[in-house]
Amino acid sequence: MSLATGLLRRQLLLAARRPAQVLSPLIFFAMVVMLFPLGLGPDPRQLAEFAPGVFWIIALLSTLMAAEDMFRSDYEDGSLEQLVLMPSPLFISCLVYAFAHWLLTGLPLLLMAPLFALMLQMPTSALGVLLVSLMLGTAVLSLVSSIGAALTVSVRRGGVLLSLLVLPLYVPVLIFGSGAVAAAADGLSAQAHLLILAGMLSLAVALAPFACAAGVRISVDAG
Amino acid sequence: MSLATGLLRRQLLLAARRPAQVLSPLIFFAMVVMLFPLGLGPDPRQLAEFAPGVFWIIALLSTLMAAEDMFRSDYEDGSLEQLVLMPSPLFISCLVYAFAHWLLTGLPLLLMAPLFALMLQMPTSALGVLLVSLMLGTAVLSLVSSIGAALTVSVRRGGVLLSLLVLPLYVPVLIFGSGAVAAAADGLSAQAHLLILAGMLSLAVALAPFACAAGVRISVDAG
Amino acid sequence: MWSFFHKLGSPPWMYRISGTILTWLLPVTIVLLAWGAIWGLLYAPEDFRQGNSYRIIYIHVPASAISLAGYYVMAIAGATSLIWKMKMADIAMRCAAPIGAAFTFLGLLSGAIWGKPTWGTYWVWDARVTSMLVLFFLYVGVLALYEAWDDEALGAKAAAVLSLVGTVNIPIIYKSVDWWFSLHQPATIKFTEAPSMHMDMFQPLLLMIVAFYCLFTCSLLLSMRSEILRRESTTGWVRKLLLGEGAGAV
Amino acid sequence: MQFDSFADALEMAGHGPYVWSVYAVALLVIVGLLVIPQVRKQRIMRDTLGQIKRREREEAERASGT
Amino acid sequence: MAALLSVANLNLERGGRSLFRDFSLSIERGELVQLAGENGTGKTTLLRYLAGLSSHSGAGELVRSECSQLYLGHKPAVKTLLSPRENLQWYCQGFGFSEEKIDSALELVGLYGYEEVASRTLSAGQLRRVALARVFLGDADLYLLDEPFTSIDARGVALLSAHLSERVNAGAAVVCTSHQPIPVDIPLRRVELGESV
Amino acid sequence: MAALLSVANLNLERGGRSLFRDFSLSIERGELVQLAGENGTGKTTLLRYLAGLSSHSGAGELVRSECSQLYLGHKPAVKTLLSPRENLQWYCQGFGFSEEKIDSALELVGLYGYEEVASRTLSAGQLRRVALARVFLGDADLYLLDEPFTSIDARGVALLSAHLSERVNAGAAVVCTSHQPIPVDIPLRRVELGESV
Ligand code: HEM
Ligand SMILES: Nc1ncnc2c1ncn2[C@@H]1O[C@H](COP(=O)(O)OP(=O)(O)OP(=O)(O)O)[C@@H](O)[C@H]1O
Ligand SMILES: Nc1ncnc2c1ncn2[C@@H]1O[C@H](COP(=O)(O)OP(=O)(O)OP(=O)(O)O)[C@@H](O)[C@H]1O
Ligand SMILES: [Mg+2]
Ligand SMILES: [Mg+2]
Repeated sequence: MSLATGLLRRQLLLAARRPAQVLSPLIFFAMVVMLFPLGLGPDPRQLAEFAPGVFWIIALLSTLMAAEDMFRSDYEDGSLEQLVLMPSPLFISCLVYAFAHWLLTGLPLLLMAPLFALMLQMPTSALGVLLVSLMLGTAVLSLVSSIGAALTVSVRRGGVLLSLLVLPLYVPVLIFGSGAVAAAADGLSAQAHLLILAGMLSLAVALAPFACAAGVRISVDAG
Repeated sequence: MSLATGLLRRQLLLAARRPAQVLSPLIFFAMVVMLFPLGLGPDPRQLAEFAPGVFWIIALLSTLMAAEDMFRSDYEDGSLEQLVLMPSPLFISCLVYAFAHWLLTGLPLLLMAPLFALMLQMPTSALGVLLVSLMLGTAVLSLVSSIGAALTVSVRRGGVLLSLLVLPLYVPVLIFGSGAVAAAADGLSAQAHLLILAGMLSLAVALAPFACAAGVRISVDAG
Repeated sequence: MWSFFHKLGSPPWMYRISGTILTWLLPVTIVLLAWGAIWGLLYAPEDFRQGNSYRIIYIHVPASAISLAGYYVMAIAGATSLIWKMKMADIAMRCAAPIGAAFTFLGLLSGAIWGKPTWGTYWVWDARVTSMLVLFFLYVGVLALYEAWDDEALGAKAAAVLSLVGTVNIPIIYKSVDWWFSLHQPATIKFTEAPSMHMDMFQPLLLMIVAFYCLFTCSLLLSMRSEILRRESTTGWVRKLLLGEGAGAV
Repeated sequence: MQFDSFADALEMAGHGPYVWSVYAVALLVIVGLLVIPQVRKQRIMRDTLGQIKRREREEAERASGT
Repeated sequence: MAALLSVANLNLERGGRSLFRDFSLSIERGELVQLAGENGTGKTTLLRYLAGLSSHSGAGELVRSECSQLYLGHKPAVKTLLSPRENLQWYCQGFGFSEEKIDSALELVGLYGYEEVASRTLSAGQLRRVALARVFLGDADLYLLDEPFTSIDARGVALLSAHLSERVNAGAAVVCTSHQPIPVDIPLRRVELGESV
Repeated sequence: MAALLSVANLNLERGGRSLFRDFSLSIERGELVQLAGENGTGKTTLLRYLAGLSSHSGAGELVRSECSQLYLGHKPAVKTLLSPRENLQWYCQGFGFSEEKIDSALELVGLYGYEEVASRTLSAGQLRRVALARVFLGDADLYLLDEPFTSIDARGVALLSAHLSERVNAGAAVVCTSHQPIPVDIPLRRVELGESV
């Protein structure tokens, strides 16, 4: 337990010391949201129709942007070796890495979401569903990314490779996430979508840390 | 001159160290394109309307993703120090860095654009304008991002701030770029947009290398 | 049972037995392929709605069918090599990946070309098309990961982990894509006309499916044999094999 | 036979280019799947044999040298 | 007394080159072992194998008795964005050491006054010293150190050597690679690598 | 003969700490200067200042006569994705050296057989050797070397020292930081830093 809190604290400290890295996915998100009405023309109805999908696509991509750095500096400076040697199980550490990643990408997105929803003329009635779906979905994305990041960390210039590995795995989240928001915007019930997202999250929490830990071990083995 | 070609060769070698890495960006773009129908729904009419935006979102994404790495590994392993010490002017090297960045992000997108336009059901009449605007626009993006990359490569407080100042420079490119394609898709003339993009490019070629060189010097100075 | 497993894991046994299998499977495959192709191209009757373009089915459906099966072959081999550290499974996985990717590519390309005369466009974001595209990306991911590592053994482990993750995800991806499509599409394009297929059209299709399965097996065994030789190049049995048979063959 | 002539079979009432291009690509893929492994195997066998012979020659030289 | 760590019939290879063939080594309590050999003979590879970090590259019989181990590699495992104290705090949390000794350890390695600066502003030797401070945080039974004296000045070398010989006298074992002589006055077992291959 | 490089009244500070006050140094042709001092006394900072890499941290009068300079820092400036040969090729192109000597330089530093492997698969010492191979690529008048012996085995240290003393005898100047003694039999000028502060 003390390892988990210690690790979390360390990850957040590191992020606080390198704000540019944390901000750049958010800036990407903000820029696209801003540009979006410009590109499509200001017709509010159309905007609102596209909004859920676009919102989710950008969320996906900005999560992806931050995923590459999850283990990289730790691999390069040798911290990952020490992590592997620590007495507590590696999969718990992996879970913490994913959680920290979520706190730094998913959570800020969640916080900015109401503002962006407003800019995209999304009906306010859908806001609740948007937030819940974002919370569940981005958590799945962080967990899935942690696997890809662990497998590619020892490969120099792993960024694009990582995208190749995890983007296909993002697809279900995208479908149900944007589906939920679209349903809510149309005044339908989004409960089924959210339940499915919650199911995916439990599956990811149960399995991803183990795959991630295996990946970390293989990467450390590569020296 | 030999320095410039040597540097270009080195940058491309680094990127192409493995054959898969040359193809990866292409596949990556295809994956991102796939996200749009999945998020927005498969209706061809809708997709066609959104297509110009898709290209520019990908351009921005790939520029941002690759920009961070432009100087980082060279800074970390000390190559940047040697670059500064080399006899030829630093701004030329900076221009080469930006050009290599463009070859690895803008050009692949340009190559894949016709295929994606087909997949997104864009009217073929807009293809010419799409290609020209992408070429001009991604070149500007690469040049502008080289400034930000040079400033942020050594972690210093000021760097973050300065790179945030650079980011808004992306916005006009995206506006005029997607504006040009949208106009062409609607059957209007896109000449004005393209001329403005060309103007931005000449400005960027003339100024960005100097700003970038100054940034590199500051970063190297920081040790 | 155990001894069979043991044998499966032994390179020389595998090399020998696969050689024996290939001596008859390879000719059978080629004959089946030629027979099926000629039958489908020239003798099967014309479809009353799609005309001759439907003849693409004899490539398209077998290739598409194999692509998914190939992924599972690869993933099961990967799991076996991860868990039981069986050399042969490792080799099987390494060899199955590019073959599966090739079939997937063929399925995609033939479908796209078929789309032009039937749908009037090369590409439609239909559920099956999209899942197939995702599958192709999954294959590419595994191949790229393999290729990215300096150390082969580690690359194989990493790729095995990835293919296992993919296996858990494929059903979820397929289901969600299905659901996505049925939600959005008021069925403007339907291309699954299989049930009403005429028997004369169906028989060559069946033949081609069998032929493609044989083709997959042949190609897998062939690449496994060369991979076995490469990895065992310093062992005694390879030396004996090469010095015995090598004089004539090389 | 569904077609009266060779030209007819090529033409396939307008669908020929599509059908034949698919079969051509399929042929390429099939040939690739069967031939590439064989070529690789030949190369590996040649390289390995070379290695073995070289090693044995070196060993023989060492043995005769000492 | 049984060996703390022993390896027998080890075959190690990297990048297709065989580094060791049928290598055996057994390390007892109270031993200070220096792994010596030219650049590229496989000292690091062996040490990582002994630490349990890289299993794939070798095949051998590794037997390790129940003991606490401290491994320091070529890479310092120091986060340059964090201060020396923050680095050691995380290390203590991860390995379950008490955090009380951090300040005294930092002072011992000569980083008094630098506890709170970002490690990236430290000099090369000071950064290595942060890594070495771990040795003073808590006692281990088995030390696996890969070129611990890199970038360290003469006084630092003496300090570390003294501490290591003290630990050896107290019954721990130290395996250490180094291209420099190790200035200790206890018996030193030198294992020369790369000769037999 | 005028000094190759001279600095007078130098005030250097890093991170708010003053490292040198009114420091002066003048380096003539045919001199081998060892900068010595404990970790963190400012050797690297001084060397980088002399090399012209960091001007902001110091204020002083730096006079450099027209001469070719070779600087090797703590960081190896070797791309781990490229092979040793590719690394040196780019170095030659950048500094305008001929590429002919690359193979002999690599052989000299003991990397024969490793010219084409990716540098990330080299051992720590081998990687440093790629960096050191630059010294053998072409002759410079002024060598500024920051701990060139890091991770290098005894044979490598001897090789490099011999080359440096040869260059010094031929009229070049060498400024070198090192915590180890430099094994040369020519006169060595030791500049002790960190005493006066
Ligand atoms: C790029 C485009 C296409 C892709 C990726 C694709 C993919 C697939 C897949 C995955 C299957 C399932 C095979 C199996 O497991 O049995 C399939 C079957 C089939 N496809 Fe396509 N297809 C494409 C285009 C087309 C087109 C244009 C047509 C004709 C109009 C078509 C006709 C069929 C038929 C008739 C079947 C068999 C039906 C069945 O088994 O239910 N496909 N395709
Ligand atoms: N980027 C920086 N920002 C702030 N302070 C720095 C920076 N780099 C070095 N310093 C400080 O300057 C001092 C001198 O550092 P320098 O690297 O020159 O030491 P050094 O003599 O080379 O030591 P070593 O023997 O460890 O290499 C150190 O106390 C260090 O804390
Ligand atoms: N990741 C790797 N992939 C392939 N080969 C490697 C890898 N790491 C090291 N090697 C090779 O293994 C050999 C031994 O490397 P190792 O790092 O163990 O040497 P070392 O004895 O520690 O050398 P040094 O004194 O330079 O630190 C070297 O020849 C090197 O080329
Ligand atoms: Mg080593
Ligand atoms: Mg220094």
